[in-house]
Amino acid sequence: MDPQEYQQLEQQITPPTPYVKNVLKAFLVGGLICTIGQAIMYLYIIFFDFTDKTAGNATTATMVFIAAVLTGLGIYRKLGAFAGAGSAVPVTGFSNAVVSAAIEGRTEGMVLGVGGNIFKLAGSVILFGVGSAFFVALIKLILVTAGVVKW
Amino acid sequence: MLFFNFLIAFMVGGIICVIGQLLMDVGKLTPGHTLVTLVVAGSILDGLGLYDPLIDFAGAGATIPITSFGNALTHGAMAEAEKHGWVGVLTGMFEVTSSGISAAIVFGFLAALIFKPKGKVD
Amino acid sequence: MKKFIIFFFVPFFLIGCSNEQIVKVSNNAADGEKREEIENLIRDTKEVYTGTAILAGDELLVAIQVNPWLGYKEQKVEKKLQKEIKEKYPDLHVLVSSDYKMHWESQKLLNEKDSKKLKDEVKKLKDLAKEET
Amino acid sequence: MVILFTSKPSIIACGVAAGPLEQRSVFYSYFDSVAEDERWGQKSNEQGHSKMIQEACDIVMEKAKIKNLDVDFFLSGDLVNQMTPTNFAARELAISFIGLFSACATSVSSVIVASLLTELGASQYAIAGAASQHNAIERQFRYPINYGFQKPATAQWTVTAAGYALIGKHDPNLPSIVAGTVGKVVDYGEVNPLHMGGAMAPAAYDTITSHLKKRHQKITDYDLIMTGDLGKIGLKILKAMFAQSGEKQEDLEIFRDAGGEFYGEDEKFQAGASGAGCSASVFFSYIEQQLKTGRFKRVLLVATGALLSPLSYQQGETIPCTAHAIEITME
Repeated sequence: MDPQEYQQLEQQITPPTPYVKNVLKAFLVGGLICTIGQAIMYLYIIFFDFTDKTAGNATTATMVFIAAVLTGLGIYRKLGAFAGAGSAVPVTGFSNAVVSAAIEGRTEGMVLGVGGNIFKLAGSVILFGVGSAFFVALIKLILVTAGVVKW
Repeated sequence: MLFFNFLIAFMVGGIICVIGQLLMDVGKLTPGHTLVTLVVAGSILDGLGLYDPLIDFAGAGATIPITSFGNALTHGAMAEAEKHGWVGVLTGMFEVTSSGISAAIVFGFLAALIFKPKGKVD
Repeated sequence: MKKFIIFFFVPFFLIGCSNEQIVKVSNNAADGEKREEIENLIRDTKEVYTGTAILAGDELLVAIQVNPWLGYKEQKVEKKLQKEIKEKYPDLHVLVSSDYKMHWESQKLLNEKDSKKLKDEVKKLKDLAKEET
Repeated sequence: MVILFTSKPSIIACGVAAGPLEQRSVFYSYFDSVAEDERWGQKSNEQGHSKMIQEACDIVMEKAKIKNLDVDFFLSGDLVNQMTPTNFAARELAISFIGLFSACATSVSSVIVASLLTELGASQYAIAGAASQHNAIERQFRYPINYGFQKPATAQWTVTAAGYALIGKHDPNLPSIVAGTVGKVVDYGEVNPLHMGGAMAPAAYDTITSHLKKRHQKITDYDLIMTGDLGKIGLKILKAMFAQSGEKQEDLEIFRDAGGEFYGEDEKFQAGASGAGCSASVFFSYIEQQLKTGRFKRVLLVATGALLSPLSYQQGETIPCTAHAIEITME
């Protein structure tokens, strides 16, 4: 049996990815997390001196905090196993990536373990976020300077 | 009417997550690649001036997904670039902040002090 | 699955049909004509479903809530209305805001009788609205 | 390469130590000790891993009523970088030690080496086996334990278990090792580290067919052919490969997989168990005891191993795999 034949056989037997089920789960859980975010945002606006604009940061921080606790308790892992992108894409998933890596590094000490590992998973998100922000701003500036678009 | 704001947040947030799920399942990307793709997408959308209307429309549905992280960073960089021109693109990089990152660092550090990894299945 | 679809699409129709606007202007304003005109200006902005105008001396705060499905136009609607009111009353310090905070707080101010306190509150809200992240 | 052990070294005693989650294993009742704490009271997972290995070896020696000074060789391996848990356990055991790495196939490769040393007369007693600790391994090969990500149906759960066997001179009342096959490294181009069964099945097929051919046997000459940790899906693939090569459907029932059966039908574990401790803990408890009671007369134990590292996977390499087999009989 050559590798190509084998891969055919393997594909026949391997159960297919349940696309529809996964998409539905991601939609429901992702949507629910955002709805909770929306509720927290309204709470901040109603009970504190926050506006639509300024409540965003407080909401994000609160969501991150909740996700950090859930990660520590091992609940976010279960949620992630169920929802896939539904729990990974919201900022709570970013929190999960950072916090889980930090907890894991504890046995190697605060500096080398926690410090060195905390961005093991989330580091690429930060790198590409900052990097693309730089290039997008640069391109926009060039276009504005050339008079193609306005700010 | 408030109900519809929640409904829109739910739907838009859900749809962004679905895009992420499709990137993973159909595009066969790792979670890391998926998140990076979404962050860059958020950044580009902001460059095109489309992310702010999305936030106005969907509220938390647009600010909670990781795409808003790219948006926030790009926003900061562009605001500086608008004010200070070429230098601003660089200094903008030091101005940009994201509450998500700072919060995650602080809580991650605290969690590391409290919790231990446990290999539980359920 | 069918129920699922209905659940998500019925609201589209519901919201598409209801065109009832709730516009309130604070009673404190002495000038009745001004009140009516401001009210009409808000009513003419079709995207708005709730508008609250608080008039305190020369301070005017217009808190609007844009139809959720047209939320993406929020900034434009805000600017348009701001411009309209400004043109009509150049001597007023106007702020049109679609922010939920403004909407929430302005409801409380509708029946505020003390004009001094009202003016302070409006100023405070305007400062809050200008705050960036 | 098939080796015949004419002196038929015997499995004198076995010891299995497992973690708390392994209480859910269908083989639970065969294990010698199950810990309450997945870290064995140690500070780190790796230290707990080491402690677990020591405990399993202590059980082996206790059962055989010997001391560490009586043991000539300690042959073992695990999946952590540079096998430090095994190395540290060897330090405590103070037995001449060779570390072996064949990933999850170490449980059998160590027995082959131990049998060779026994056959050679160099060893009176040799402890052979392998171990894995879930937290330490997952962390190294995949994501932090508390990171939430979706596992496909092909994913397997790394077990926390250590299985060790004491190999000594032939004893007619005990299960004896009559032949062993050292597998080649086979790579059919699988790249998905969450589909180990699919990557390893060809290696198992290759090793089993070579063994049968050299020994002039059919699969039906065995009471059982048990693979290490192909998982439920990997085992199906292996059976399909034998079906394609002309084996009868009813004969394929002879194939079983330790990993696939380990946690029963619990769907939370997806395709089943994996890890070096998976095959070791099943082979050196359940299988050994079934051989002793005479339920099985002749078994072929095929431990499979995926020889990847997180680095090789990230660099886009395919997953090379191997499988080692031992043929054990009971007179």
